[in-house]
Amino acid sequence: MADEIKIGAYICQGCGIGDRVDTAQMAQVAQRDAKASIAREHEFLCNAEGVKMIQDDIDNEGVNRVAIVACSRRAKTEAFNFQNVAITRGNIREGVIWVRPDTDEARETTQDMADDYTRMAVAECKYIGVPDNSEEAQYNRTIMVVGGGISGMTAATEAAKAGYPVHLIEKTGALGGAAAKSWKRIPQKSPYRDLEDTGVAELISEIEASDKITVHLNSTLTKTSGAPGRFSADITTESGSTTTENFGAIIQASGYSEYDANQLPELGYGKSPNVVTQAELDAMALEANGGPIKTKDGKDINSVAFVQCAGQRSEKEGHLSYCSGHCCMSSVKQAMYFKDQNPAVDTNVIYTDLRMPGAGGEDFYRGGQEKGVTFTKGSVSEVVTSGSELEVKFKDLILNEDTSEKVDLVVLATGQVANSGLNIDEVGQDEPGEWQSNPESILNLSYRQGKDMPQLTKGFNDSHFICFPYETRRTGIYACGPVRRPMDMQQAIEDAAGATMKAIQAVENAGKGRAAHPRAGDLSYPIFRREGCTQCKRCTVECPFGAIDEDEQRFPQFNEARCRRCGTCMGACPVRVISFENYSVDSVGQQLKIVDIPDEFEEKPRILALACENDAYPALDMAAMNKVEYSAFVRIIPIRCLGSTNLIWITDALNSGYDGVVLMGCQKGENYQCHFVRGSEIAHVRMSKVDDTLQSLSLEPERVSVHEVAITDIERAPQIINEMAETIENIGMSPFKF
Amino acid sequence: MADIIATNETILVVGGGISGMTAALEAAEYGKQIILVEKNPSVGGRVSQLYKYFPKLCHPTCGQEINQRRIKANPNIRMMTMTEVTSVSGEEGNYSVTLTSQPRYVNENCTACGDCGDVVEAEFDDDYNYGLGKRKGVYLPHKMAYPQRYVLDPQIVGTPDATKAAEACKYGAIDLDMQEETNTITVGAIIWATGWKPYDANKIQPYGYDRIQNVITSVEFERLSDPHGPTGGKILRPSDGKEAKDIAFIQCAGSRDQNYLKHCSRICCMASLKQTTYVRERYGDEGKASIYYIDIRAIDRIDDFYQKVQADENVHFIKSKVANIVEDKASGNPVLRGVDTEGYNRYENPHELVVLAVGMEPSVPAGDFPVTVKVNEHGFIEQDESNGAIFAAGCSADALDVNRAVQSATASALRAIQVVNRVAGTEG
Amino acid sequence: MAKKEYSFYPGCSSQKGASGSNYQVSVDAMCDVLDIQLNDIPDWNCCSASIGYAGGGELPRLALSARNLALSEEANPGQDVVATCAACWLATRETKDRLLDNGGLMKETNEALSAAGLKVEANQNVRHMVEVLIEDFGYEGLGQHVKKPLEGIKIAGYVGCQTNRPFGIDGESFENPMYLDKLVETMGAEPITNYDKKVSCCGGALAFSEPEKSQALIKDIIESAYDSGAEMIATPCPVCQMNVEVYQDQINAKYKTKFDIPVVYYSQLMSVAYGKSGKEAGLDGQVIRAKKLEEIASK
Amino acid sequence: MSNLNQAMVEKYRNSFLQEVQANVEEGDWVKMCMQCGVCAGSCPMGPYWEHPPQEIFMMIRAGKREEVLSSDSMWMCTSCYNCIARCPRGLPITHIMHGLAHYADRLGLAPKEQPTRKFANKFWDNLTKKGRVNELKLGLALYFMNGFFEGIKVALANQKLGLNMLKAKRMSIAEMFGGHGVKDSNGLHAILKKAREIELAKADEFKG
Repeated sequence: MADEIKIGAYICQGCGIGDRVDTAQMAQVAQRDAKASIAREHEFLCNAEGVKMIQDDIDNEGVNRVAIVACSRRAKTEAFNFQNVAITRGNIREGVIWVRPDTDEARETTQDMADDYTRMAVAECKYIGVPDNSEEAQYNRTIMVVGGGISGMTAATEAAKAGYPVHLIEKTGALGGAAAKSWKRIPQKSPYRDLEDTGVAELISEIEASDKITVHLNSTLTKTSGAPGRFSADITTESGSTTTENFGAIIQASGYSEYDANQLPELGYGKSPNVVTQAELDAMALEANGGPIKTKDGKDINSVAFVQCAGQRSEKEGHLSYCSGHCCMSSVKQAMYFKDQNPAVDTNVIYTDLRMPGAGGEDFYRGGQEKGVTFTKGSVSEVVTSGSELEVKFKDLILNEDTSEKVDLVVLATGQVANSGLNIDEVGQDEPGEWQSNPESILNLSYRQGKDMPQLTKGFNDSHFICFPYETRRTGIYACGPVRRPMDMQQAIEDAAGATMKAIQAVENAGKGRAAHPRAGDLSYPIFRREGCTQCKRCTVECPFGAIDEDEQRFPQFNEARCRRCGTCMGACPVRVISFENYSVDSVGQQLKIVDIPDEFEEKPRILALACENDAYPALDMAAMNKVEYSAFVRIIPIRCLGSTNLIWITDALNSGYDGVVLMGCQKGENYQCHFVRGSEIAHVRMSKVDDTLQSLSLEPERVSVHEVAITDIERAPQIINEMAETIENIGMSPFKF
Repeated sequence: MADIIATNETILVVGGGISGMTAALEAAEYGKQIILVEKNPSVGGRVSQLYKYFPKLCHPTCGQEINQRRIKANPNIRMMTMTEVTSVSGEEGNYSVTLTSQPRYVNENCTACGDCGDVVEAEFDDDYNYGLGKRKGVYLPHKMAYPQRYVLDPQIVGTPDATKAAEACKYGAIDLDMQEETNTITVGAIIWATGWKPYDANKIQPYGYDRIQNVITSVEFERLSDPHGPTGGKILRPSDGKEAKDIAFIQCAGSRDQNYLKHCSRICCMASLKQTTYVRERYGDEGKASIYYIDIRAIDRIDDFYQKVQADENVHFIKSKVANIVEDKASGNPVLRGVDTEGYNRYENPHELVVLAVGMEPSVPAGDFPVTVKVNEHGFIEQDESNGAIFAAGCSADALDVNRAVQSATASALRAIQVVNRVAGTEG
Repeated sequence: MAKKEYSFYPGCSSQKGASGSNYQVSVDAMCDVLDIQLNDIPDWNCCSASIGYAGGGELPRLALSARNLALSEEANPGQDVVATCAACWLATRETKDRLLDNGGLMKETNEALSAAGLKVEANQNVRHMVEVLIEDFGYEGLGQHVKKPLEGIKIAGYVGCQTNRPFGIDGESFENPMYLDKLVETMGAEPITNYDKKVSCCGGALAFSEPEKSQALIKDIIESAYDSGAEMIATPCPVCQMNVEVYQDQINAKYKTKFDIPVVYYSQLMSVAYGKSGKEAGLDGQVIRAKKLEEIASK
Repeated sequence: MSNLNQAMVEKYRNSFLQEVQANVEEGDWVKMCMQCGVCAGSCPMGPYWEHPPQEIFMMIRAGKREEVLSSDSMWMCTSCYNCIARCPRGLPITHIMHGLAHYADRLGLAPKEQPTRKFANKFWDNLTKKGRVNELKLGLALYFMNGFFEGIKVALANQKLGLNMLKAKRMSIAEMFGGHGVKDSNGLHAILKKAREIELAKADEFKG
């Protein structure tokens, strides 16, 4: 902050504010109490004239901090958009007049509210600046793609097409992965009836022809460190030689492994060579190369049974509980291998739910039927392998009878198991200095929180968000293909393109020091006062994105380009040495401190509400739009994430005479809604310790309450505030008033 | 309207639903200039009309808030509502597109204070609630509507209501002289994300949607179940406003059927499974749901949601395409007739309410698409060389759930970027 | 309006002394008013309806209708083939469609026809009389000839199966076709629109072989007509007409009901409304007299 | 077992589906069924079907030849076309049912005493004799199809009906003697004979 702070406070009278509260008094409060250099009122602040008034002060009066005291920070953002000045918003419309009755008795408390929000807006202004991006920001356009299957190859070519150099790392001696081991693929174009070539050959030649793509075969990653824009990876070949390359972003397309069919003896696997998996049948088809597919011992095949969900969608020990998505389509594809070659071969697909979705799926199903593939809704109990003939025993669910059919070949539709490396919840990271590469790991990250991407469920590196499938807990590293979620080739190709989009985006943002979603574009980053640090490691442990490492002396290393600016580290820090240019312990702490606390005889309690800006705060806004009333004694401060709540705020509030504190964050736990994944969860844990504070102050525990609030809790959020007001009425005012 | 700056390095995104918003945001946050056009007064599309998402049962509003904030924070996006593409010409890297914008009759001065809405009397069917409720002649489409700016219904222009509204506005935000506007712009690539519409249930004659009051559609059911919907979240049946606690869900209502939509709409199975949880959420043990299906398509890892619902003894699964529905005149209950094909059991089941899981009909202008684009027989845009730099996103590409639509939108953003990077010669 | 000519396929039930003879009488009266000339297909044969399947295989059955088409093409070229009987219409139209979309069948059929020196092209439209009325005249046009509106008669339009499925009348739905109601209304009577057995099956030919089963169906059809306030049932199909009308005694005996509801043809309603006598309207052919119509006719 | 039946059994060994596709009217459609059951639910005679159409299709795929062909289910079809109108896959179910019934009858597997089977055959014989249906003879034949005494009973039961029809001039004793018919009955018979020949030949040459 070079030049001295000059705060302008601008109080709007529009939308009824002027009629409901004394804006002149607010202007006075802004200058007298909060020390704003300039305070102006305007009857319509967001129109061209009002905006010009502010811009003039910025241009001519040297105003460099602007406190807009008008409507919610979510409203009129286009109008109140001033460059190179710090802006805060005092919410008088949604925060005061829309939630308070327009009555004489209410007038005084309503004015109190407006005055306080004015003070708070100005106070916040004092403690925030315009962030400038970190010196740490680096720009490296090279993308590393891990895995040379259809997903990885697609990602590589797509990135190259966008103009980005690529290093493609493949564990085996050849590109192609599972796709290369297939004879044909499920059609991706209408009429979705006839099989298509896998497209692997084209992709490989495209890669070989590209001057942008460097392929590393027989190679794995033995160490990956750094951050978006400055990743560094050791690429080690089978022979043990290692090269180190630098990258801007990483795409993990490590694919899947076939479920181990040996766990399905009841289905005859291992007992007869003529019980095979889908993968094995594709290998046989490749071998037949368009000719009749023969059994492993060279006999003709006149009848085939496809057993769907083999070892899948089952809670049985050793089975996969999920559906692998592609298997129904794949079985129809494989049945066509036979039908296209010789229509006389009987091919029967035994399924419980036939899952062939979308436009292509139903057409392909019909196409299979037209070619004479038959379908039986049934559940297979056993495949009897006596002699050369196989007998599939199943319950025909339509004819409702136990029956069986004798076939020459049984194909088991077994599932996909994600190649996601180590489960970091089970395998912890090595201690600093003792770090070692782990052959089981895909990425071998040097990250403090573990060597691989966190897994969402069932081993898949998927995002938990419906709206944000590429949300990642390792900024700049994006999973795609069957390692992210079970899928077929067409989806994998689409998925790879999406992940590539995110990767090149990460590169560009890292270069400019900009945060990734959900605080996209935020230039702030954690600023850390090393001398004050006690090396308690809470920040490194609690960061939901594994952004923070530890250096040799065990001091935190923030890796700004990995940071999402949620402030969880700031909230975790007991000695408050972590802050952001535009968000800090002070920028919130000073707001709650400047609130006027009437002495207890005035019968005006004060409730501090810290509301998550992502869900709770919008919910309160919408409550206001619905004119839902709530207590005039509350003072609400929006925060980035409940995870950023530092205990000092609670302690300060209680010490300075607040009668109650309400915290509102997002849903935590397995089905979390927190946009910073674990912020809300961590805050809840943190707040469970607040009781000690309360006891030390000999205050009732009810004075502090923590809630999970959804953005749709339009009635509930105000209710929570009112409940705290009632609680205070019952237990009485805080003794800590001055 | 301020001039629209666009060059052949600009990307046009058609449709402001979750797919269009995502495509626009991903490309803008990468650094490209975007023009995002939406034909409705606010962005958000179909998802803004959903109560919850499957399988998480979280609220679409939540993601909408984030995406709206991303748009507010991003100077690269020029958003135009009430605007449609009326012509496209040119080729990859250089398209000329005509945009036609309908008058909103409310300008940027609007503060969404609501004074205008309070004074007008005329009310119209609320299309945000699929006509289940009413809205004023000047209105904010819904609480989360973005831009947060009122709309004046053209039907009241020239009526006293319009003048009343104009007088009520202290900020000169209501401008009754607004005219239709057309702008022709140049763009390098186009992302087509016009989404889908629910299949017209009137066409599914055996189910009597047009004759039996207590037969409704799955999209209507979302609004009924939403605490912020027309019934405050009470599941009230149209015939008598009674609470419906025994509800039937009919799958493939218009899908997988050559008489209607030939394709599988993918989302309906999961949507109905989700909706059974609404019934249980509201009525506890009194809530009963029956799902009539052909195949339950709870695909890949979300199959566990199906397993959860199956474990609920108040939810029944009947493997049957319902033959027809008749109304029990006395009770107003729809009576479902058909055969449970798992072992041949004939049924004639009365339910208090029937929800048709209606299929997904792409909103791609079939046949009369502005330029040559490969549209398949189902009306979806297929990826094809001949499409030039026109890329389908979300349900313009296939019947997709939200998660896959967003994925598809992200991919389409990349494809558009590849084109404009080539134009800009920045592909290195 | 100029005289309209059609190649007419009367069908077995319309013959003198056959179960639908009164239908034919009323059709003639109606056509006279509308200035329609029906040119019989010379030496037409039975279509084998839908029940002929057991004895006749696919091709023999197609050949029967094909013979009629061939004769029609010969004698009444360029004219639409019109049938009044639902079964005749359906069998003939189905034959035409199947011959046209299956070259093999067309070839084989002609091979069979050649045994009698005939050849079929299936190039004439095959239409039900109701289609002719609605499409070539329109409700308005039909209304213009009304002399004696059928005031105060509540009529349930029983469409039945084969005039409705699988082809039906253009623009109508399978589940709730409105054309009979509109016709009834056009003739000045009061249609029972919420009649929900409108398109239910009367058992068709199984009325003979499976009387109990069919009569159960017929009972529901009549009951629902009564329940919805009908005093008369109108139909476009001789099988429907016969089944619903003539078994009422037996149904009453079996189910202890008191059914006595006249079942007439749309053409009879029209003839009466057009001022024809009861005899001309074939009312004397009713097993259950349609008294209200007779009254109006005799005015 | 009839010779034809014998022949067919040998020809199609284990694939009843292929036998149906080759020999049954519209039989090629059977494989397109997706077991939704809308046909079963739409049939007015539904309750009387031992095996509804969709189940019959499944049985055909499952190779239940005897059960299907000797079933009286197909004979329940009233030709109302509800199933065809509603089938999502466009199967001509009515015709397939007719085709199966006809095929079963031809192979001599159809239940002998099935009333509709008898009536349908009588109907065919009646109409093919003269080219037009003789309702009176058909009616009487129908009454006596279950033997003389049974016939008298049925006839008496339907006496009133008969009289009603006579009164209404919708039944004519004249029909007993000659009655209606086509002039060129030779031609008609020739056509039918030829058609039948072609059909049998076609079934024969089909290689399963």
